[in-house]
Amino acid sequence: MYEVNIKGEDKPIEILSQDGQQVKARLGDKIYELDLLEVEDGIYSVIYQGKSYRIELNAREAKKYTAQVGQHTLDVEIVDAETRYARSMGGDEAEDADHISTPMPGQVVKILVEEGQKVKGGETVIIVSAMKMESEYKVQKDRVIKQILVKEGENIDGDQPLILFE
Amino acid sequence: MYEVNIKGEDKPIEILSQDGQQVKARLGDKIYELDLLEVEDGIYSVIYQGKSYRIELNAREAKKYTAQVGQHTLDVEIVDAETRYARSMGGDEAEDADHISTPMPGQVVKILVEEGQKVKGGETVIIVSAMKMESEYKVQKDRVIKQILVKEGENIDGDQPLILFE
Amino acid sequence: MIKKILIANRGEIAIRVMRSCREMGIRSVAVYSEADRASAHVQYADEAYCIGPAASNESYLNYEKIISVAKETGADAIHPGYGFLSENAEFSNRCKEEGIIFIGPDAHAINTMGDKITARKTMIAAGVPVVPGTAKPIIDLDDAVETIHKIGLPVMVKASAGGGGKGMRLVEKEEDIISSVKAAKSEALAAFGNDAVYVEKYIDSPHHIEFQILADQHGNCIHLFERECSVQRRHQKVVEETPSPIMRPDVRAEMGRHAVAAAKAVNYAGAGTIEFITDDDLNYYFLEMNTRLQVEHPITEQVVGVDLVREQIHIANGEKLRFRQEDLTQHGHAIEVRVYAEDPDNNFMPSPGKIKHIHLPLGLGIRHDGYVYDGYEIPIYYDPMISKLVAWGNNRQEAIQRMKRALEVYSISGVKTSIPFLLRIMNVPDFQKGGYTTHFIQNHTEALKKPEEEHEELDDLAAIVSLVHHTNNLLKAAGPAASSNHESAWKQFGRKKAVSRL
Amino acid sequence: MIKKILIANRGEIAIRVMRSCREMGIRSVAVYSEADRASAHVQYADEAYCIGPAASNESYLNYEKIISVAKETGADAIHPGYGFLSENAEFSNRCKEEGIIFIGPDAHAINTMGDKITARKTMIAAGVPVVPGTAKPIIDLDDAVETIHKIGLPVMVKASAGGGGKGMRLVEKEEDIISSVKAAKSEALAAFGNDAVYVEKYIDSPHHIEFQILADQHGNCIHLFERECSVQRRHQKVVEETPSPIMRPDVRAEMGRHAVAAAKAVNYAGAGTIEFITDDDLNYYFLEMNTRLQVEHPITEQVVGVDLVREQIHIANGEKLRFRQEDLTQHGHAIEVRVYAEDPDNNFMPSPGKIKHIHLPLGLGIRHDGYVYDGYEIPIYYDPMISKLVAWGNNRQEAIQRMKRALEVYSISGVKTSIPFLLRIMNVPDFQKGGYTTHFIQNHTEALKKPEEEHEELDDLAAIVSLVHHTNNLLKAAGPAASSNHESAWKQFGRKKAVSRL
Repeated sequence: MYEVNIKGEDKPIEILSQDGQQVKARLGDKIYELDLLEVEDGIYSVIYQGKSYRIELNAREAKKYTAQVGQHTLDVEIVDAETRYARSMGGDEAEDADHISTPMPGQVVKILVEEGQKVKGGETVIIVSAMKMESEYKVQKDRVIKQILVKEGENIDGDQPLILFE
Repeated sequence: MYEVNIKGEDKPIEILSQDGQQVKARLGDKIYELDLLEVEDGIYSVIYQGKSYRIELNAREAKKYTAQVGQHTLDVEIVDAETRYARSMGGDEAEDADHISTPMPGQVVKILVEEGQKVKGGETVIIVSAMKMESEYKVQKDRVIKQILVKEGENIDGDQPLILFE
Repeated sequence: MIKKILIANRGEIAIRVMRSCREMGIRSVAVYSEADRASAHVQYADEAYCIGPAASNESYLNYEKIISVAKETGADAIHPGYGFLSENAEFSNRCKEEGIIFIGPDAHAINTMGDKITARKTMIAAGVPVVPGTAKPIIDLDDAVETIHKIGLPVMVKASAGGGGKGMRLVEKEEDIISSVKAAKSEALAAFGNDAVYVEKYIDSPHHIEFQILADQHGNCIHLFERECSVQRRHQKVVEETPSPIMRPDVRAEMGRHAVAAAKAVNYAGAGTIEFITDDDLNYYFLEMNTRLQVEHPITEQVVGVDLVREQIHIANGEKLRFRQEDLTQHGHAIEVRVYAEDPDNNFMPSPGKIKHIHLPLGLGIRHDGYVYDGYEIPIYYDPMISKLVAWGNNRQEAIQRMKRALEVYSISGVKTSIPFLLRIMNVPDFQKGGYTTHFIQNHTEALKKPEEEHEELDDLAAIVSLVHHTNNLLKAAGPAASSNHESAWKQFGRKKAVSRL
Repeated sequence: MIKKILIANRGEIAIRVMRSCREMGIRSVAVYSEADRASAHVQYADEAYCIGPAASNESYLNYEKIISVAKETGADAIHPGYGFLSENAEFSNRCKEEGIIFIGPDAHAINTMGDKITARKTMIAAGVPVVPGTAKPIIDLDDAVETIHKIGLPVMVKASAGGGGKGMRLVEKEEDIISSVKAAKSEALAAFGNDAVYVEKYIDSPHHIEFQILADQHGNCIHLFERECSVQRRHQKVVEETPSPIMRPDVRAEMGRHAVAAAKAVNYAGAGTIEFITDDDLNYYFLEMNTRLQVEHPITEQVVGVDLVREQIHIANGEKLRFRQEDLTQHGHAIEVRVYAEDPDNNFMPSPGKIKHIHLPLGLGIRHDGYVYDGYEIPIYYDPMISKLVAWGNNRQEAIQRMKRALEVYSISGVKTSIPFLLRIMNVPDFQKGGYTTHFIQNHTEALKKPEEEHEELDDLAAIVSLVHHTNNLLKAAGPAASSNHESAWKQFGRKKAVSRL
């Protein structure tokens, strides 16, 4: 039994039938009948009630896809028994990591906090320059700064811990 | 031990070394050192003595490739022990099939021969229209017409025998 | 105002029309045959409906089906593209009856221009030059000679009952007139028992030059200058350009006026093209009118700066023309080549199949109108045209140079295409000079053949890359263990980098 | 005559330059860093050489290395593109010393224009308007009032020793002059112990308008009209267009003359750009000169019809300008948007990574200058610009509509891009009206945010397609046996076709 998580909500989903391009599915309490053709790898031509869409899917993780239709994007997570089990075991997904790092190498432009300081969720703690752009890194929830591992002007690697939280 | 067949000639070939992009190879009596990177599936960026080429390879059959560089194309066949064995067992590759057929559906426009007629290699025997174009089908060597299986104006399938040879 | 248009076509032209619809905020409805579910025009449309089996007469030519889709989806108008139903008077009429706007002319214009004899008479009445010739057979020798003098040399004398070249004589010199007519007559008598002959102006080195026109429903008509379409193979256009390299401003103005007169003679409304046959001295004669958008319309758009599909829609809306003749100028030079799925080195055999990879040439001055994509299978049921590549330049030389640089790297793998042939055309000196006629391709078969160039070093590199690719794929197939063993064996040889860096 | 050019750059601009080289029959030499082996500019060049590690200062800025490659490969000339070494006077000089043509101005022009104070003085001497202001600090109150009257309101009064906004007063009304100056002075005295002030014209709603110029080595100089570049984020141009929607013909002609005067004042040769700050009333002041090809040069090419790189090369060859001012006109309207690998909905965070798939918008009026391809990994070391999309239209409205239809379907997957943001800009009424200033983006942060639209049906379809894709991939992975079992199970349910055809 599958569910899909879209826009933060789990909805039951079931493929009722698939005959070539013709797919009948139930999502929540709605039934959809669509004509669906994979035209390129992960790119689908979908016709639903005469309306034509080109939907491109890209896997972010094993069961997580980003669907793109023109400039509209939607994150879709396939929720199966395994996901539900993992969820029941795991903690709150919104939990911050215990440090801030950047996904790419760059240079520290400015550090806006001091060790021991309390910061509110959403507050910027460090500004890093990479690819000729400056990016502000924020904390996602209220935190206390434990240790600052870098200095302003310092070159850093991607995924290198910069600031630790308590 | 490999050979390659290009332009009708078998040449001994050997990869002497490959270190990442750096490939050293012997072809015939020449040594080539090239910088080679597969940038897309089957598409290589090749730098040889400073000259840059974009070479696209497409497999026609298991060991037969067509290499394309701009509008220049070259057919390459990899000749390994298996190929040599098959060749020693098989007959003349240039042998015609025992019939003429077209690779695609269409309509017979004109039949230029009669049953029992002798035709010379290169002579057109039938004209077929497909995709709004007329194509002339020729015999590759001297043949005798055994049987004509279609009529002018008849619709035909792809790969359907049209004319049999003796 | 038109709010939704059904495009009764497929492939590149369907997408071309939809693009203008998008820009105008008009919804587009695609129709497709069962063979065309994967066609890009289905994906690009706002709506898409299957209208039947692959065969055109059961789908793209099935106009009752198309009209019913238009009605069910609430389309105000139908754009027919080119080919298929675009010059079908009955379809134009049926749309009218059903209260759907046909984006094209009415049945009267299509019918008049669709019949060669009626069209010729209509043009003569409108003062548009037609190829001079006798309207009825001549029996008397003196009549024949007088007619020839009136038409002017060279002429073709043909047996009126003729066929197969019998009783046909080309007369080029004054002193040959009488003997040639006599010979033609006696040959005609012997062959057909009838010595009546026709006389027709013979165009020695013909150029195909056509004029784009736009006419609204209020009697206004303008022309958008000429297109030179003399590069033809079996009467199919291969390369088109504008301006014509042989055109003069005074003749252009006069031909343009005649093109407008031709359109007005049939109360034309919409976009249309008047084709002329033209000789080296720019004498020109009406050939026919195409009562639709042409394949080669983009070169006019590039040089005149008018979106012809947009104007078709405005006209269909009943609006007045948005440009006056004096607003329009030719800006630079544009060339179009038509890329077909065919093998130019094997008698232009069609080459349908699955596209493996497309590598497009883009950048300054290049326009690409196409519809295929990586992995798309070109259906066998329709025209094998894949795309149209257009190069614009400040002048003709720049446009040719740009087209060359584009064609040099344009590749479509998986099927054979005419791209190498098109590149060879660009390199023929007679093309570059520009005075070519409709005999260009047949006169240059040698220059247009696959060249026998030697690329020994490049071929060797290709062979090496093929082997590397082949063995790497074998290793991949054999799995990771085999692969790493093998690599370390190679590394023993190759640890010191073999290729030095500058 | 130049026969071989080394392009000392990477990415789209390297390819842009090589295209013109190809059209002119000039061989191109690419240089690349170790991070750029897979870059398309390496593949497009006739020759390619690695010049060092990823870091720019060890490769693309290592001009001795670049010069040595040029010498070893016999390149006659070096084109620097934009960025990197393009405005490096020392490099221009070193090329000259080595007998290599630098395709750009000489060190004198670069140095003069590169230093703000020298440039300002040079412009004043050449009669080019600069932002009015005092050249030295004013202490006396009456002097200050007199200066303000001379400059005209509004003005900014600034503490000469100042910083951080202290001692700074915006004066907009006549009656506030004396009180504001007094307040600024006393604040300055309190903060810095010095009550001297500067006065500078305050441009209330600034527009960034620049003029493209071309100058040869024989003292001839022309301008190719303006570009409007006011859509900026953090002083980086995001959208550019030409003509400027606020321009008037008389002002254009005058600004053009001043642009030419500015270039002549430094004996400029090559392509260059004079940037002006302009107010709503089209008062304009010299800001700076860019002594190179600009990122946004394509819009000028589309509207004026001149290939700027080709002209750079002709000028570098020592040829005279091939166009006179009176030959040039603006034809239609062009807009460029810059597509970056960044996340516009997450504070424009750079988003390097592997491109999965590119879906290009093409057709009439669309130009795409890019360099990435399916599977290409955007390096983290360089500017994250992926491509430039240019839309040309007969008029501004048509160009915007065309850009919108292009951006609506332009997709680059695998990395985040600014495409959605650019599309939102096109939809902002103030952009469509055209009177926008450099504050446009900051003034429209709400309209430029990711919209909270509901796409419930579409989202549901996307979810269903995701599940179908997911389960089909699972089946494929499980092998053919499992797959056929599963399919037949589905077929039990679905034998009767569920979706009816119209």
